[in-house]
Amino acid sequence: MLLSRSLRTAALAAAIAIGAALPVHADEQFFPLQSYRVGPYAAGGTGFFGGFIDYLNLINIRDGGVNGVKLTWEEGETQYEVERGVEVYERLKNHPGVAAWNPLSVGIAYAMIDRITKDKVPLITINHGRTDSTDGRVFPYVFPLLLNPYSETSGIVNYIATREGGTNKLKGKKIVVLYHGSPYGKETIPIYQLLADKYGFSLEQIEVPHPGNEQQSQWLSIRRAKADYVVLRGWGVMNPVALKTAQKVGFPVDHIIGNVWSNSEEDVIPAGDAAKGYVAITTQASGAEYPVLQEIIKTVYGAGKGNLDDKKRIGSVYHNLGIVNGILNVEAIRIAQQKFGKRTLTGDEVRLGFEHLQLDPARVEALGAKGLFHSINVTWDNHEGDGRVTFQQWDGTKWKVVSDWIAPDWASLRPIIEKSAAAYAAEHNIKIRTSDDTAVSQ
Amino acid sequence: MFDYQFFIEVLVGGLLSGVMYSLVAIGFVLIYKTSGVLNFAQGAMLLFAALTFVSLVERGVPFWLGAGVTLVIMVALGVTVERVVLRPLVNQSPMTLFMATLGLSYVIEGAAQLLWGTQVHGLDLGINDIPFEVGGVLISQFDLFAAVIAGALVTAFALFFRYTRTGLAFRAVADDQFAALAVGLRLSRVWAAVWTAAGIVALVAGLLWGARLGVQFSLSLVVLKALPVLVLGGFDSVAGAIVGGLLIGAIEKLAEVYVGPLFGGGIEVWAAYVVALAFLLLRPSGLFGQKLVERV
Amino acid sequence: MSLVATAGGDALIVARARERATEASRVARETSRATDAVRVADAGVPVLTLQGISLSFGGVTALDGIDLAVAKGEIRAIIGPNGAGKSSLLNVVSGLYRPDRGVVQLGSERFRHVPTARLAAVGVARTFQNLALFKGLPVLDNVVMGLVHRRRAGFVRQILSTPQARREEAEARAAAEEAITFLHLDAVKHQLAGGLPYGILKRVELARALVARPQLLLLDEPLAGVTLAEKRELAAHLRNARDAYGTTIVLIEHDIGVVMGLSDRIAVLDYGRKIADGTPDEVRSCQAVIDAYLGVAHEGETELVI
Amino acid sequence: MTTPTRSASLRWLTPNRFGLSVLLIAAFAIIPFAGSDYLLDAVLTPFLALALAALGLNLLTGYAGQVSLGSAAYLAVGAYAAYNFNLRLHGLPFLASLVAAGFVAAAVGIVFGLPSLRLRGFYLAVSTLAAQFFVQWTLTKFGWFSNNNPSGVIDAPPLAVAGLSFSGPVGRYVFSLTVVVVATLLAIRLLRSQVGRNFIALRDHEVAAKVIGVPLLRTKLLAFGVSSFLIGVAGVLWAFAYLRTVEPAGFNLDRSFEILFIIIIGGLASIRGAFLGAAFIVVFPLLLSRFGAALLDNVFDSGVLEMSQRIVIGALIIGLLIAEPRGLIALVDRVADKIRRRLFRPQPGPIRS
Repeated sequence: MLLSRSLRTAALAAAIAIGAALPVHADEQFFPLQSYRVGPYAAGGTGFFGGFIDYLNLINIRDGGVNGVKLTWEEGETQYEVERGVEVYERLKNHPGVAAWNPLSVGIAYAMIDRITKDKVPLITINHGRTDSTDGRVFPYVFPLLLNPYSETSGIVNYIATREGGTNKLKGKKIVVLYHGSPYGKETIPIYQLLADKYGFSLEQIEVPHPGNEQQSQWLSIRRAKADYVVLRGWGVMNPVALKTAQKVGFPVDHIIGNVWSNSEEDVIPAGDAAKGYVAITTQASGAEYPVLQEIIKTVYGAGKGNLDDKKRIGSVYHNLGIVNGILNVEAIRIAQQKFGKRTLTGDEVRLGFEHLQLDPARVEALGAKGLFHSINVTWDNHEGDGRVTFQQWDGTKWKVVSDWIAPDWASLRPIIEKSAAAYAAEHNIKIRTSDDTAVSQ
Repeated sequence: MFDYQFFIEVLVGGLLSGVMYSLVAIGFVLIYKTSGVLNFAQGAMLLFAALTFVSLVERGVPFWLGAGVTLVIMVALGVTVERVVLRPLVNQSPMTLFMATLGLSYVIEGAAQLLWGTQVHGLDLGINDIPFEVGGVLISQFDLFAAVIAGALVTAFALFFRYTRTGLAFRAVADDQFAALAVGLRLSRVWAAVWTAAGIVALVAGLLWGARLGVQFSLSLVVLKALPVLVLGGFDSVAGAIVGGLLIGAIEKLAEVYVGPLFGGGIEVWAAYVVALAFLLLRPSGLFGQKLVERV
Repeated sequence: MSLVATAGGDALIVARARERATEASRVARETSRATDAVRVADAGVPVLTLQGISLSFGGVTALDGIDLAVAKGEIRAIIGPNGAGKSSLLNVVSGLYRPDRGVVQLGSERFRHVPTARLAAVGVARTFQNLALFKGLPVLDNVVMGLVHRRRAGFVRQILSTPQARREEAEARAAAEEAITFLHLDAVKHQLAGGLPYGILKRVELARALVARPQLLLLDEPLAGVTLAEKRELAAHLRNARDAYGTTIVLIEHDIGVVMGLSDRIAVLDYGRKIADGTPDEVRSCQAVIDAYLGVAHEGETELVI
Repeated sequence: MTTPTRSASLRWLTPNRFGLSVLLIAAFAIIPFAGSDYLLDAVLTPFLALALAALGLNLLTGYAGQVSLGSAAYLAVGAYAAYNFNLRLHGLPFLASLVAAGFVAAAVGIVFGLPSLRLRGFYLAVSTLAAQFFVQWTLTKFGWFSNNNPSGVIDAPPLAVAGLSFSGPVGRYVFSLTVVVVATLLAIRLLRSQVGRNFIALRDHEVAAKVIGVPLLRTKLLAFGVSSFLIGVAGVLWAFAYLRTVEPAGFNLDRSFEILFIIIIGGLASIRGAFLGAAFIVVFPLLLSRFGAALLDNVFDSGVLEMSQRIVIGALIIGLLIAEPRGLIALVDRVADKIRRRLFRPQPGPIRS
């Protein structure tokens, strides 16, 4: 556990921590990290921020930064608590050269929307966050990259359809959504209903109260309902308990489909054998066989600068999500640099980079991430970027991809998102952007 | 048409869950009975025990040796707590002591994660949780096993208190601290013994809950399940903890299944409290709690 | 205390008891000298009447068919060995216990169970055996609390400090100051009750009870645990209170010496029954009392308390 | 309940009038101009909100002796009530929403205070958890409270009172400060009235209080009501002046414990204690993490630092309770007394006998 890292120079860290203003170094792009390495969600936090930092390190060591611009960062522990996240935001926001914020916490992200919009710095909520922030016309600085909750819902239903042999086979099927009793858990309730109406499957949505360490009654209800599939929209300890309780009531585990927060090793390992055969959605495959991971192992961990204490976690779901997040951030900077020059960019300039973050499969392959994730296509008004999803199955020791890259039904979701975004705009007196308003402010 | 089979299934499931709550509640009762402290650190102790055990086993220590070593550590922890926290705070108000145990839970949680990391671990006790059927009702093997363990633990404690010197001293202290002091019982020794006992309960509960939830930070949250049990059963009654646990378990599940849908579900969390409260209005000191005649 | 302890035979306790007994008798003589004549009880309507009060705790009888009538202006003592039911009786009168049978009559109102919350309003105040002061309040505020039942201004008026609230506060303070002066507590009135010595606290509690000028004052061992000098002083205060305010006093006491000199009439309880009721002289000569109560003393010691 | 041996609250204004004025002038006239955004937004504003919440809980627990573990629920009620008043009653001035939110919190507090009529001590304490869980469940469950936001999150409107805008770090700070000062003055006033005495009487000797005619039912419920009123107003500040976006999950049990910590550490039954405790709880972890990061960052991983901090904070709480169970305020008073005794000639002590 005692890991000596000398990622930052002592002087820099000390000076910033004490609050002294520093002159801008040569060219640097700074990532303030609202990480969480303690508390109930520490496992996810260490994996994600570990992967993110590993990738930033790779760019620094291998390439000497992005076109010579060094990447720097500083961590502020949040324990996943909103006010700690806000404190870290206030503390680090004046650091020179802030590129983007990546909190990996719905609560913190929400609390930052007003602040980052005012400060004109992008806020990246990969795979989570506010669904309607997909609408870049209303949320110019928020990027729920790859997958928002609605797309996830659609992706899961599409996957079930492929397993049944087509969307027309969904008719008459019974799907139960077991969701965490929190705003996060409830967010997709209307979308499942919408899809149920559209495809004609019957739907039951059952809540598990936080933290979810007891689910006997819910699973007995599921058994009584004779569900064909259970979608697990879980969180933390709720996931292994769901799998264990499913076993207890005799529900077949391979008919439980986990969502994007129920798809990590941490969710299945505690369930032991009960998790064998469990399937979950993901935007990024796990495993360390991809070239970019191999390079990280060789270059970063080889130099003793790896961020994970436990090397077995390299290539785990959260670690890979962190790496993909690193790729997306770095590529956004690279794209923005093509416009503004190879120097430290402002947050608003990086935002423009994100709004042109278009990585086709060929570019993804060139980045050494073929198979790790599919592609992304962010535009000024679509801040999600049409990420594809895939499904992985737990074999008792590791995740194995069991599907192609599946596309959610974006077209039918977009109107709902726009409606919600419009309501937000009205409530907050926000002028809806047009493509003419995307220029970087000076 | 009322589905009796389903009702029984829910009821049995609830009772078996209740056993798990009782297991946690007993740890509270032991300490409250002797020192009047509501030990909120019970959850942290549970986490600490389970995490220590699982980390030892993952490092190749055999199961029983791991359990033994953890036990020794828990005993050491109990004695240390008595020494460092309780003894200097003797004669302080119950609230101050409660706060101290909150502080203690920070220390223990921090230490547990500092020592063993924040990883999530699986814990396999070697009990296959394939359910079996009795008259169309599914019963979980693991839950039955947990119930047997809990029963054994309670029996062991009962025998201990009845037939050993320390046990008798424990009961004397529980009845009347001052009287016990007057006849020359060493409170500190009894307290150390009690915290040790609570440590053992934490280990057993930690292993059983850990096998269910995985060994991770959230393990310390199971104390919240024990609190309504304590209110219902009385803070100072082991029997109350058991009966209270069974009742809360059963009521909670039945409420969720039959009343929950009226409100859209998820009522388990507070339903337990509401039931406990309603009951308390009738009997302010719980099922088996001591009724105090007000002396003026 | 002394009587029971002598039966135990512990030399030290016996010696101390003997010492205390002689002192107590001296106090009694002095106090009786201080008042010229024993006040004859008012013959009017009794302030307090008990009819057939019975009370038991889980099968153990605490009170058994107690009848008692206390006249206006009377100082009435209730004595008896430990566990005779004296405190229970007081708790029944103040409504803290609900009797199994019987009626309590306070002035003209009859109760099966005295409503404690209305006790002060019907003109009854009491003190407690082990002091029941509000430790977190200064002495003055403790005494002001004795008038709480007269407050009419609600909390909104109090916050806004309306004329009514201000007037009530001023009146309460003035009354409290008077009671404090009456009981010679001026020097400590701004100190928190929590830090004061026992003897002074006994007086503070008395002041809190007296400040409302109650019709009936119930005192649970007002003289227990204080020094001899304080005992003398308190006894004088009680008598003064009766004389000055016309308050009827019912007191429970162990210290028979003081009681004999202080009281107009004495009721004796034993095992929850009333075995005697009369003037000090009558009680002194009552054989049942000597057997039940004083007999204990005769076995061990020759206590010339009476 | 611990009983303080000195009545700090009642001495609040008299001997310290000078010090208090200096403090207020500094808080109103100097800090808004001298403080950095970070200080105002991330330190002082949450400090003020938490101090007010602690003051509210202190009325209930410290003064009236009724333990509550559900304070965060009333913070949440305040926040969501103010949001809905503001949203649904157009033209209602923000200050009116704030006060109305306080009243809603008070009403909820009174309902959950009902068990106090039968329960004491830990039975009461644990039963107040019902408020904690029930309120969180309600706010999550019924979308109406968050204007059907799919995530249950509410966003604060910009702060404005009588046409004056209080957005911006300075405005939010000044607004919070004003609300807290007014609320504190009202609380002091209450405590010095008969109601305040009734609270203390209830705490120190419930039976005696009943016998002398303190209306127990009304006093207990009033304590719950006033306490949750203040906590509710604190919730409005927390949500609207500090975080500006809140979700029900933010008002969890940890927050309730945090507020309880503040009053225990600061000192039960002391108004200054609530402020001192809040300052400690807000500032100390920040200092610890900054110093930890500055000194040891190269040696240890940030996770290790965080966990060590948790241990340090826990140990400090225990240590403080051992060293001074009456809280920081008693410690401060003791030191101040010592200094005063050094500076001035010893005065004739209180009468002892």
